Parts: sequence; structure tokens; C-alpha cells
Amino acid sequence: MSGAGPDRPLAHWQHRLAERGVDRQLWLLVPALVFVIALFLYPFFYGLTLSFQPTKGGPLSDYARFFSDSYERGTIWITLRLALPAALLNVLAAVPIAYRMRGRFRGKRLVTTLLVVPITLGTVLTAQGLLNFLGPTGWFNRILLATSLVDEPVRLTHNYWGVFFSLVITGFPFAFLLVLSYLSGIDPTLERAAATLGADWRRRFTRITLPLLMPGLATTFCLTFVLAFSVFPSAVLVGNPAGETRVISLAAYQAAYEQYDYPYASAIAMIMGFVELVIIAVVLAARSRLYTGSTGGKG
Amino acid sequence: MSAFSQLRLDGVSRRFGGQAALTELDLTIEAGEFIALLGPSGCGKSTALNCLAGLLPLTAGSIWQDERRIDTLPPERRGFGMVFQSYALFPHLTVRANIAFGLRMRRLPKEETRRRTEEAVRLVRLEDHVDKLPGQLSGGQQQRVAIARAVVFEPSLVLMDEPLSNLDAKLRLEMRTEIRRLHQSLGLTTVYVTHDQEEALSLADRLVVLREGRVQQIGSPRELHTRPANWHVADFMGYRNLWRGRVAQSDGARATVESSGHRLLGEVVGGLHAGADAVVAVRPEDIRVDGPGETRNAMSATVEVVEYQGRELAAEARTDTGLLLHLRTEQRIAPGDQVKLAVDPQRLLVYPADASAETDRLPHASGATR
Amino acid sequence: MSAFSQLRLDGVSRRFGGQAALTELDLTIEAGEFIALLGPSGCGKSTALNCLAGLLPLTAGSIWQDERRIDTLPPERRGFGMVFQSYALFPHLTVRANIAFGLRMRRLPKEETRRRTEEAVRLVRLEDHVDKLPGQLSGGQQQRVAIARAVVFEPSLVLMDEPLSNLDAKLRLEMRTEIRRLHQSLGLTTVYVTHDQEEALSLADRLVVLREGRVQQIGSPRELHTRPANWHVADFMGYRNLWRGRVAQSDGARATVESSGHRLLGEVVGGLHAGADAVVAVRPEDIRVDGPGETRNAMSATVEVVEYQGRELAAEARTDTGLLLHLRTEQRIAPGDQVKLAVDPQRLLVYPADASAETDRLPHASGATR
Amino acid sequence: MATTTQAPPARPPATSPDRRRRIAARPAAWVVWGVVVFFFLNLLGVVASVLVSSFGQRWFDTWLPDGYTTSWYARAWDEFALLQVIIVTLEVSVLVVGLSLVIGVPAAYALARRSFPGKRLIFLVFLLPILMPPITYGIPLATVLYKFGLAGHMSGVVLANLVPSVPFVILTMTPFIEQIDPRIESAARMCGAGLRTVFLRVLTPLLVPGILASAILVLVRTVGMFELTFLTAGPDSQTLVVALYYSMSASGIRAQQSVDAMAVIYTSMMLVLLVVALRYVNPTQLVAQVKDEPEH
Amino acid sequence: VGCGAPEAPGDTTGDTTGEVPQRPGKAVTLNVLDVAGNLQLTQAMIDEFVSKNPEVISRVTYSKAPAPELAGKIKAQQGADRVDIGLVLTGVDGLAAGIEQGLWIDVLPTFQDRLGGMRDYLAPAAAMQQLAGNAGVTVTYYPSGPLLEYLPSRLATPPTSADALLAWAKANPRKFQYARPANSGPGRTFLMGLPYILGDSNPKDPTAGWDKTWAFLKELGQYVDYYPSGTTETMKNLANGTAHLIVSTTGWDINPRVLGTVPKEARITPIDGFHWVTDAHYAVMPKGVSTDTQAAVLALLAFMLTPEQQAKAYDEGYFYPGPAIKEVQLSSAPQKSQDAIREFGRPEYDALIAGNPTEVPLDAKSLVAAFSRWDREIGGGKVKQG
Ligand SMILES: Nc1ncnc2c1ncn2[C@@H]1O[C@H](COP(=O)(O)OP(=O)(O)OP(=O)(O)O)[C@@H](O)[C@H]1O
Ligand SMILES: Nc1ncnc2c1ncn2[C@@H]1O[C@H](COP(=O)(O)OP(=O)(O)OP(=O)(O)O)[C@@H](O)[C@H]1O
Ligand SMILES: NCCCCNCCCN
Ligand SMILES: [Mg+2]
Ligand SMILES: [Mg+2]
Repeated sequence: MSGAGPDRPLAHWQHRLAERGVDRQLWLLVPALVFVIALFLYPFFYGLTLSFQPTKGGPLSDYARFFSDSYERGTIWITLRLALPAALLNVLAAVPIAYRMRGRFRGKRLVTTLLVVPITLGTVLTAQGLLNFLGPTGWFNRILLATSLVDEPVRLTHNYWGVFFSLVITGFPFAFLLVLSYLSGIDPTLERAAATLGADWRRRFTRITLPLLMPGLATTFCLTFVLAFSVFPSAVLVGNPAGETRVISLAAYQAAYEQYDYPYASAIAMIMGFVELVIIAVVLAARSRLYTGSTGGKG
Repeated sequence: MSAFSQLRLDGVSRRFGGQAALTELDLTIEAGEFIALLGPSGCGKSTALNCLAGLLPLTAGSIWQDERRIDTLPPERRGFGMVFQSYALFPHLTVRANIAFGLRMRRLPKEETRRRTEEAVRLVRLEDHVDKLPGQLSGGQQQRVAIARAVVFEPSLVLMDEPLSNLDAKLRLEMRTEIRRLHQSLGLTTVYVTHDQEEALSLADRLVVLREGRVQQIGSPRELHTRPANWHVADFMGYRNLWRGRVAQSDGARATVESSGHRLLGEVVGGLHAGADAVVAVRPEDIRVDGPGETRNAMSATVEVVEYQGRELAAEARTDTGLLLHLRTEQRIAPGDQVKLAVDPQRLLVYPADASAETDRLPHASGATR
Repeated sequence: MSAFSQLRLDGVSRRFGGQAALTELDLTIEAGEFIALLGPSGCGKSTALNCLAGLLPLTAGSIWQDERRIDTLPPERRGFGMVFQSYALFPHLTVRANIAFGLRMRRLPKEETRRRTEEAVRLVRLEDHVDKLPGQLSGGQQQRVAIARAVVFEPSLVLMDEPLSNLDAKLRLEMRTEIRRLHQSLGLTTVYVTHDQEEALSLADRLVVLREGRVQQIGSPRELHTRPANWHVADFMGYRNLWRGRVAQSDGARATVESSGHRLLGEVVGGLHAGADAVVAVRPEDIRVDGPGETRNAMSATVEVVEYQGRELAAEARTDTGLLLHLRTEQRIAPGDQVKLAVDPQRLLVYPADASAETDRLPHASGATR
Repeated sequence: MATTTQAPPARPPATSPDRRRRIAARPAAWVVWGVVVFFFLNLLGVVASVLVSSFGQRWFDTWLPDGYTTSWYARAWDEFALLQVIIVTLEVSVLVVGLSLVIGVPAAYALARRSFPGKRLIFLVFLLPILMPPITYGIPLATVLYKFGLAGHMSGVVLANLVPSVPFVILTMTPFIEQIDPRIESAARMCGAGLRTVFLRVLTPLLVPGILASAILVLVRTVGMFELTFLTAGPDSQTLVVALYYSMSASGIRAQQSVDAMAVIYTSMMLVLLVVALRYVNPTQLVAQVKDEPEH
Repeated sequence: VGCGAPEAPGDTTGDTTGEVPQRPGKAVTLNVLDVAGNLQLTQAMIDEFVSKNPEVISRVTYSKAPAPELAGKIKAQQGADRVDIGLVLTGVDGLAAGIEQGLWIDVLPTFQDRLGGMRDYLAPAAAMQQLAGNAGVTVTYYPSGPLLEYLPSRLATPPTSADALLAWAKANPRKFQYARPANSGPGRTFLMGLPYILGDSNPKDPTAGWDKTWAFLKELGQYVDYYPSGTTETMKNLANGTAHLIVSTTGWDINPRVLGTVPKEARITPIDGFHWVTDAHYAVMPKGVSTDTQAAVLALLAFMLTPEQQAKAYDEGYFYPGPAIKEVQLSSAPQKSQDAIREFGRPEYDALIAGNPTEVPLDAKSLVAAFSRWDREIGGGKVKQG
């Protein structure tokens, strides 16, 4: 211990660490870290090593195989084309609706519950529902035909749109729930202060609420994006899995479970994780430059 | 935004659930006036201000700006500036950006925004802190940001909710002067909530005293100071010595009040006839400590507590009849001293006793002061 | 929790990034003392309190409770109570539950918790609001909850950060009395941050004046009031009239200071020899308004501004040599009046001028007061 | 207080603050609600078409099925011994949600409140399990769990599902914790509350909306997590999703309606869990309720 | 159910390598995993065995799962030396995957003598058994397809040859459907059957020997709207009129009509010159199960391969006909089966089965290659078209 010498005692070593942010509160990380290290890191590195041990060729040949084959490589773009717009839409649509849901009004709880309930649908029911409802003989097309809006059923399933809708149905409530909760943590007094400074609702929103909500939105986007990026069953069920919705997880799935080529599947999955990581790193880097402190609501 | 010549509150009321926080406030504010809302904690001052700002919908009544009804307008269309009791600074914006916010909303030219923001920063002495976030400021610094933010766009009406409560005496005095100066030089109209009577007295043209959501008195500082409308206002305005008695004689303007042995002459406020129950109110600083010879309007007492307060002493003395009196004096007295305490009849106010529970709690001459 | 006989701060310092908020605070607090930390906004008062509480790690120095080093203990193990400047009430708990929190943490018996909570509620006059949430209270009510919460578990040391700043004068006086009473009857040790000198003077046994993170003076209220250690402290302690001059004569204890024409006699604080630059400090209430005949230690001046402040007037008068003086008087003067302003030599303090930029900003006798 | 006063008739009544708000934001509100209603109508169609189909005897090219039956449910119930499966699913999801909160929230707290060397690396470690598809680590994970005798029954299923759930909780909770004023915690500690108590008595109630949101999301993900559950489950610890995926994609013949019925059962179970959750906690609850605009 | 102390699953205890006794030392708990939908046909057999032989199998548990993940699950258990699945019922795909990864115990020739029923396999079932090498035991068999299915109300005269099919599809664009072969029994049967119908050079070599087939599929693909990801969907489309002609098999013809998901009046037609591409379900034992369990499973399989038990495989036409061994009459099947087959079965099947050659499906490697090529060139080709 640095103790009290004859001169000015130095700060205790605990304080010096604390100044750098290291103190006993970091113990809180330990259970989660131990857990992840014990149950995830080993299996993950196993998978990672596996991806460098292809059934034939050098360590990187499975990666090379993926990138040299346009049918495989194309899955990255196909997946991004689905996941990015869907995640963006989910987050962006959640914001105004959640914004409307602040304050109190009659029926608020009902509307909230209704908006959250689709979260329970699950991919299978959503897929079946989309096929039934939007299919060529489904109610949607029947209504369009009956009202003569179209003279031939509209193709909304077994293509890009089917998967997109399913990503929206399963992803939106998810985004909404998070955004709504993040929003409830922002002190409404701040908006009122902005109002007295002459900000109309629009600018109150863009200048005050939105910036304070941004960190939460970034996280929400990341999570929705990850979910959308790993879209699998719906890409098969309501999409066109050999063609325009052959997403990257399908490629990995086929490698693993149809061709039983686990090293290749691991390589594809690693590529998949890496692409996600790049997008998320961009978003989180942007997030770390935002204000992320107290937003008053709870203090 | 729009200047006006008169702002009229007409029966403005606000309830929270079952509880009335503000009841039928009628008040006309002339352009350029400086109004202070004064009253004990929880009396409805902030509520009144919030109603005026448009942040709380009224539960009854209306607000008129000249001939235009404005209580239906949202806050941003009223164009008033406001300093919040809790500051309500934007936590993600720097001091500079917080202050510039109102100007930005008005889309002033960049250069002007910059200039006026700098000016306001100087006004509140925060030159060294412009780039900090609110979370990095001390309490008083935050309060100063809130003030600068509210006045920088020169609103037609400025609402201030205890804007100086977290500042030290010196700075408070300086800011007080600045606020008064701003008010005059920019031709603002100001409604100012404070719990500090001295602040209210020195700043405002007119004071509104609230109690339990109801207006007790509206008047000039001098009126409030010398002639509180009832004993509650007197109590609030610093008449710390209050006791009950019975009117022995009254000519309408002056009355002699008797309470267990003492007979004191004072000014009547409100109607009082002989035999009525009365409440007597005297400020500590209006009690003179005289030599033992003095007898006019005087009581003999024993000094109990003496507190050093700079040049003056604050003391408590108990009269022979058991009444505890607060006084302030420059004389060097000490606990145990026998003194005569005298009050000028103009400084001793006599009120009718109302039938409130609070009245019952006041001491009769023989009882402990609250 | 653990009582102690002495608390020693030894070179306690705290920096934020590059900026020093508190520099080498040395202070020994005896058990049972009431210490007030005083100083301008942003001087480091809250920082000092937070360091003592354990909420901010020190960047240098140490804190000792008797022979035990406590600056490494987390706040909850120090057993101190604290009133936060921003209240920091638990928004999800009712007033009652907020106040009872500390008792619950100590696992007192249910019955005792209830009883002591009720007592604290009565103490802060919130009987009617016990079941409200903090968001439903007025600012002053919130502050009172914060006070009750901090003292209810009778901590060995209570830290209060401007606990009365949002209360009205009457309630503030009452709460002040209560705090003092609590301090004594519970045998607490209290460190109290305030910007209100009067509050500090009347409550504390010792005052600590900070400026820019450094201790300026530690002393009894009377010392602080009558003998501020330097002109900055004098400034802060209400010596509003400050101007520069040159020492004409000095005998070590008294000096005559000359500044453009006037020669005034005063008490020397700190060493001063003839010819040195000096700063003169006088309180507004120590300036007497005398008839034009008076000449000893007097200046003739013209009244410029008069402000009504209850029994007294606050006025500004400009001397013939151009110096603007603040004064308080009971005499009825009016703008334009010619007066003689006199100061007792014991009330006029003479300080060595230090080489700060602030000193340069002080008026020479011929200049406008700040 | 004096007697209650009645507003004299001459006083203009206060306009309904309700209407005022709507006027102020009319076009935007209109669009928003319009979109919401359209979304709901279609969603209703999606859900109803599955629901109707699951009760339909035969449903070919018509608006509604030819006849109605509950036999699809009865079959599914028997074929998969669904009672047991549902009980297991409930137990697993409750355990996973509970444990992941207990492990995840403290870590989220440390990440939200502290900045310390190595924070980015730790963040990455927590991010990976969410990013990586279970294909990469599922089999080795199951092997590890089998090795320690944990897989093959519920503990394995719970542990495996915690792998993505704990990081998920950490990621969702971090912004919530950032929002809370640290002075509130300071106040609690000054009242003598240790870190644990601060968590239980102060933070948890304030974090309720966040905890609820992330609990619901973890729940949804857990109930829907096929791979990890399948790989680690024993015969007595299969969850509903395994049965659902089987009915949907196993080789062999299966009526469309029976898949629909399974999907409805799956969704109903989630719905029950959700409604129970929402009954006890309101996701929109503002802790500083009254700072919110008052109810009109 | 606690999750604390794991109760040791039945099979992990005990010897896994030694001599396999005739009967288990003590009754075992048998965990059965079905990845082929085979339990629909065989669960009644297993249940009967267990009730008759409690001293062999004291308790049986069933789990069902999609086939592809099977190998992973077994690998995980074997990697940890704790295999608790005693019996896997699988189709050709799961079987082959396991063989390639070396997951299964070689039942043959070691235990040949314990499985007397294997001597009575139908000829095509015996051919299917060849495919299993030494690892699996064929428990049910059906000739499968390819067949075309249609509703006479929508399509009076279906095409009956490959050319006619192409012409019809061209004339009725988007009305012909088959599901993605990798996900669909009828789909893959159609794919593997085409080389025989078209007379390709080597029907067993999709890479080099299927020129006509690929060309045909490509041309046909122009008139196909999309390829559903499962047979169920094609059936639904047939029923609701979105498709007028789909690919089917015997089981997919009968069972959906029994279930009511396809109108009863639907008809089938063979394509001229077709060969049956047969299909079967297998029983396999993962390596690492105890010798006691092996003994129990062997006893069970012997029981399942008796004619009385095989008769249960008629089911409701799910795998029509179903039995893998000779001389199993419908009349000895449960009454429910008999009723269903009598109402929804087709008399013409007997002749079709007798009158057309049978072929075993492709081996696993070739099949994966065929799927992969189909995905890229046929399924994936749809994107570029628009
Ligand atoms: N987190 C922080 N980051 C940077 N600077 C800070 C931070 N907290 C406080 N400061 C600065 O440290 C100085 C001392 O702050 P402190 O809160 O102690 O002042 P104070 O004496 O309590 O003032 P007041 O009376 O206005 O509350 C101020 O200048 C303030 O801006
Ligand atoms: N949202 C609310 N719900 C219920 N009661 C409330 C609410 N807001 C304020 N009140 C009550 O209304 C009364 C008036 O509150 P207000 O804030 O106007 O007081 P104030 O005069 O500003 O007091 P202070 O000087 O302490 O700030 C108080 O008794 C308060 O408890
Ligand atoms: N055909 C087998 C379907 C198995 C479903 N796997 C689901 C993977 C989800 N990521
Ligand atoms: Mg207030
Ligand atoms: Mg402070």
C-alpha cells in the first residue's frame, strides 16, 4: 500500500485503477464472461479451426471455394439485400409508432400489446400464414380479384417479397418493443423544455428525442439486422431458396446438412459472421460517438 | 415571438387527480411588467408557471394574450422562454448548443446565433465551460445555462422557476441584477417564481402570493412588505412572531390587543371589532430591545438563545407571560439577559383570526411559539 | 455506523481530465462538529463532498477516520448520509419508501422503521404527501424528502449539498433550526455545502471557504465574517465594495489607504507596508449615511439607485471621485441626494493586492464598480 | 381549505387538451395510424388464415374451408405427446430467461457504466455468440455438454440456450442502464445499500421496461431456437420447436393443416407466456410516470 | 424436472464394445429417434414388442426430428462418449450421411443370423438393403414413383409421355409443379426417374450421364412458375387449382387423399417407359450404444421383420404398400389400414408395380451432386429469368 508517508500520501492504488475505470464493479462481468468463455469460445474456435481444415486443399481453400464461386458468393449480396432494408424498415417504422405511444391515452395498453403480440408468431406460423394469405388463392389476392384491382393474382410469395414480409412481421414487433422501452427512458421534461424554446414537434423529435434515442436505435438495429441476416426457414418456406432468396445461411446449411461438409459449412458461417461484424462494427462505432449518458427519465 | 400588450389569466385552475394544485388564478400582466410568484413550497407556483407556458393543460379557465386565446396553443407557438426548476438541460448538447437551441429553432443567421450565444454565455459567466456537457457542470453552472437558454432569444414573456436557487449569494446578487437589466433593456415581460422574499421584493413590480393553490394577495413589494393581507401572508413575508389575542379596543384603524396580561397597540388589517379574536404579527427586526425603563407597547422578557449572524444577532427571548419572540438586533445581548422588547404600533399588525386549524396552532400569549 | 472521534482529510484532490476541481484539501473534522463548505458556484464544494462520501475516487490524498483509512472503502461501507444537490430521489418509490430506504438497508425491525420514518416525515412536513412518488412533488417537497432520507438512519456523518436551496425563506429558517437541532440531539457530525453565507454563519461551527478548488480560509463564523483572509473571501462574504488603492501609512495593524483623493483608515489583514498596492473591502451595511458635516473616514457621494428591500433600502451611490458604492440603510434617501458616507475604521479592511487578473478588474477609486 | 368552488358559468371551459394534441399533430398521426392499421389488417389475415386452416377439414380454392374439425390438433397432441413437450418448453424458457437475466444484467451494467481497458474486446466476445450461426459451434458445444453429462436432459438444453441469450441480454440492456442517472445509485449507496441491494431495490425496478423487453425477446428466441435445443436435448427434454420443425420439414407426408395446427399451438403457448408477462409488467411503464403528460 | 444432477441416460452405462449377448443382462430403456416419419408405420410394432418383452425393453421413448441434423446430434454424443440414442429410423439420406461419417454400428454380417426376416426381403427391398451396406436394416419399403397426379375436373387428359409433358407444360405455363428435389421425396424421385424415361446414357451418373435429363428439366423449367420447398405445398396447389399437374409417388397419392388435403377424385398417371425409383426406411444403431441395448434392438428388429408385424406397414397408404418382406397380405393389416386402402387405394398399382422395372436410388454422393446441379441450373436459373 502506498500508505501515508511523511509527504503527501499518494492516492490509493485502488483509486488509480478506479480512475482508469477498473474497480470491483468489473466483477460483475465475470459470470457472463466465464459463461461465454466456457461454453462458447471453445466450440467457436473449434468451428473456426474446422473451417481451416477443408476436406481437400490448403487451409484457406474452403474460403477460396466460396469466393470463387459466384453462386455461393452471391448469397452475401442476396442476404444483405434482404436484411439491410428489412432491419432498417423495422427500426424506422418502430420509431414513429413508439413515439406516438408515449403519453397516456385510452387504449394505449391494448395497442401496445397488439403491436407486441406478433412477436409470438414465430417463423413457421408467419410463413404458413403468408403462404395462405398472400398466396395466389389466399384472401389477399381474392380480395384484389373480387374488387377487380387486378385480373391475375399478384405473386407475393416464393420470391423476395415473401421473405421480406416475413422479416418485417417477425422483426418489427421486436424492434418496436425495444424502441418503445428505450423511449420510455427519456425524460419528457426535456421535450417540454424544447417546446418552450420554440421547437415544434418535429424538431423536438429530431433535435432532442432522436439523438437521445440513437444509442438505443443503434443497438436495436444491430439486433434486428442480425436476426434478419441469419434468416433461414422463411427464406426456404416463403422464398425461392434456389434463386433470389438463397441466403447465406442456406448455403451454410446445405453444406452442413445436405453435403455433410462441415468444414465448408464452418467457413461459410465464419464469412457470414464476419460480414455481420463489419456492419455492426460500423454501427457501433457510430454509436460510440453519440451521447450515451443519462437521459433523465429515471433520475 | 408576437409581442403583446396584456396577458390575462382568467380563472386558471389545475387539478392533479383529486388534488387542486392551482385554483382560479385571475391575473392580468401588462407588457413589460416583472411579476413574482411567491409562496410556500408546494403552493402551486411551478404549476401556475407550467400552465402559462402551455406545458400543463388547464383543468378550467383560460389565458388570453390581448384578444387572442392562447391556452389552446402548444408551448412552442406561445413563444415564451422558460427556466425550469429542474433545469431540464439537454444532456446530449454542450453548454453552447443548449444555449443556442432557441435561436436555432428560430433559424436566425449563423453569425447572429453565434454572436448572441457568446453574449449569453458571458452574461452567465460560463466562458470556460462552453464545450462541456451538462453532466460535467456543477449545480450552479447548470442553473446558469438554463437561464441563458431561456433569455437568449429574447422571448416576449420569460417564465423563471427559481432560477437562482442554486447560486451563491454573490453570484445571485449579480445574476439578479443581470436579470433585472435584461428585463428592462430587452423590454421583456417576466414571471418569476421564487421562494426568496428579498429577491421577489427587490426584483418585481408586483408580487402574487399563493397559498395552497389560491391567490392570497397581489400587490407591490411595499404593500406586501408592510401590509400583508392576512396573517398567513404575514407569516410567509417574515412576520415570524405571531400570536393570538383578543381585541380590547378598536377604532377601525388601530386596535389594542390583549393576550394574557399584555396590551399592545397595533394597526388593524381587515375589519375587527372589540372582543373579536385576533392574530398579532410582528417581524423580528421590528422588535426593539430597549432599556428596562421603556413601557410604551413593550414587554419584559428574558433572552434565551443568541445566534451570531454577521453584524446583527438573531435572538429568541421569552416574555414573562411565556411567549417566545424572535428578534434581530445589533445590540450585544446574551442569553439570560433581562430586556424590554418594544414594537412601534405601525409595525404591529392585527388580523382577524380565521377559523383554520393553523390558527389554532398559533400560541396564545402563554404558549410556545411554533 | 461506526462512530469516530476524528475525520481527517489529507491532501484530498480530484481532477476531471485535465481540470482540477479540488486541490489538496486538508481538513480535520472533530466528531460532533458542524462544518460548512462555502464558495462560489463551481469552486469544488460538491466535488469535496462526493470525495468524502466515496462517490468520486480521489486522484491524490487520503481520508482517515481516526486511525482507519477510509478513502478506499465504497460509500455504503462508510456509513455516511448524504443529501444530493439534485435530490436523486428514487423515482419508483413513494416518499415514505424513499425515506425508509436507509433504515431498510440496516434491517431495523419493521416497527422501528415505521416509527422513525413517520418521525422523519413529520420533521420535514410531508405528512400529506407520504404516498406520492417523487415526480408528483414540487421542487421544495423533493428537497425535503432528500433531507429526511439522509438523516433518518442517524449516520455518524451527514453530508448535505445545498439542502435548503429550493425552500422558501420561512421553511428554510424552520428546516435550518431542525437541522441544527438534529445535529445536536443525535450527536451527528455534519458537513454542509451552501452558497448562503447567512445559513453557513448561523449553522456551522467552522466554515471552509473554497475558491477554484483551493481552500482560502478555515475559521469560525465570526472570523470569516469580520476577518476574511484575503480580498476574494471578503468579496464572497459580502464585502461588495472593493477597490484598489495605495498604502499611505501603515503601523502593521492599521493603515491609511489612498485612492484618487480619498484617504481612508482601516484594519490591515496580512502584512502591508507603506507604498504597497492594497485592496479595500467594505460591506454595504457598514457604510453609514451621515449628515454632510461628518468628515472622519468619510466620502461625499451622490445617490444613484435606490431599491426597496423591506425595512432597509439598498442603494448605490457614486463618490465624487467616481467610485460606485453599495450600501444598505434605514434612512430614507432618494436618487440625487447628496450624502456623506462614512465607515468605521474597524469595518474597513485593507488587503495586499495579489497579482491576479481579478485584482486588475477591481476599480481604482475612479472607475465603475464591477 | 375553503369550500369547493364551482366555476361560474361565464368562465370559458378549458378546451379538451386531448383534442388540442391531435390538432397539433394531425397529418403525421394520420399517416402513422393508417400504416399501423394496414399492417394489422394484413397481420390479422396472415394469422387468421393459419388459424382457420388448422381447423379446416379440407380447404381448396374457396374463401373458407369445406368443414371444420379439431382432429389436426388431436393428432398432433398424440403424435408428439405435446403435454410433456409443452411443460418442458415452459420450464426451459423460464429457466433460460431467468438465468440469462441474472448473468447478463450485471455484465450489461459494468459495460454501460465503466470504461476500462479491454472493453472493446470483451464487447466483441459478447457479440460473437449472437452473430455466429449455431452451425459453427452447435456440435462442439453439444459435445462438451455431453462430455460433462449435462446434455441429454434439460440442463443441457438450458445451458446451450444460454449461450446466445446471455449476450443478447447484455446487448439489449446496456442502453437501458446508460439511461439511468447514476446519482440515483449514489443515493442508494449513501443509504447503505451494497451493490447487490442497489441492483435489487433500485436498478431493477427502474429497469423493468428494459428487463421485460429483453426477457420477452430472449423468451421468443429460446422457444424458437431449434438447433441448439435439438443437439442437446434428450428424449424427455425436446421442446415444441423441435416438434414443429419436424412436422414442417421432416420427410414423409403431412397435411398442411397439421403443420398449421402445430404452428397455432406454438404461437398460443408463446402468447400465453407473453400475456402473463404483460399482465404483471407494462412495457411502456414510465418509471417517472407523472413526468409524463397527465391522463386526459 | 430438475436440471441439477443429471440422471444417467439408460444407454451410456455399460459395456459398448464387448460381446453382444442374445438378451440384455437387464431390461433396457430404449430411445428411438425417427428422422424419416417411419414411426407412423412401425411404432405399433415397437410398442407391441415392448409390451410382450418387458424383460428386454422396459421402457421406450420416441423422438422425432428432421433428418439433416441427425448426424450432428449423433456426432456430438459420440464425441463425448455418451450415446443415448439406441435406435435410429431413417431414410436413405440420413443413412448415407451416417455411413460416410462412420456413425453406425455394422449390423451385418455379425448379426445376420439374429435377423432371419432379412432373408425374406422383396427383391427391390433387398436391392435397397444393398444400398445400406452393412450399417442399416431395411424395415419398410415402397416403390415410390415417379407418377403424375392431377384432378380430372381441371385436366381431362393428362400427358403420359415425357414429350407430351413438355408440350402440356408449354401450353399451360405455371400449371406444372414439382418441389425442390432436395426437400421432396416425389421431387427427387422425378429427378432420378427421368434418366430412365428419357433414355439417358448413365442414369446412375448425374454429372456425366444425364444430358437429356438436364436439357429436359431446363426446358421444362421455362414453364414452371417456382419450385416449392416441400411436397405438401405442391399438393396444396393441386388442391386449390394453382397447379394442375404435379409429380407424386404412391404414398403421396394415397395418404393425402386419406387425410383430405387432396380431393379424393385426384388421379395419377405413369409416364411411358418409367422405372420405379424405390425408397426404403432403415433401422440403424449408432456406435457407442451398450451391448445390452444392441441386443435389445436386434431382438426388436427381428420381431419387426416378421410378416404379422410387417402388415402394419400398410398404414393408411403412407408408404404404399410398405412391407419390406414377401407374402405380407393387406388382409392381415389392422382394420383401419384395410379400410383406408380399400377406399383410397388404386387397383392399378398392383399391375404398375408388377409391370415396371425397379431401380435403387442414387448413392449419396451422386445424389448430392445431382441436387447441387439442380439447385444451380434448374432452381437457381429461375432468378435470371426474372
Ligand atoms: N464530470 C465532470 N467532468 C468535468 N468537469 C467536472 C465534472 N464534474 C464537475 N466538474 C467541474 O468541476 C468544478 C467543480 O464542480 P463542483 O460540482 O464541485 O462545484 P460546486 O462547488 O458544487 O458548485 P455549485 O455551487 O455550482 O454546485 C466545476 O467547474 C465543474 O464544471
Ligand atoms: N404530477 C403531479 N401529481 C400529483 N400532484 C402533483 C403533481 N405535480 C405537482 N403536484 C402537487 O401540486 C402541488 C403544487 O406543486 P407545485 O410544483 O406547483 O409547487 P411549487 O409551488 O412550485 O413548490 P416548490 O416551491 O416546492 O417548487 C404540490 O403539493 C405537489 O405535490
Ligand atoms: N429440413 C430440415 C429443416 C430444419 C430446420 N432448421 C432450422 C434452422 C434454423 N436456423
Ligand atoms: Mg416548484
Ligand atoms: Mg454543487
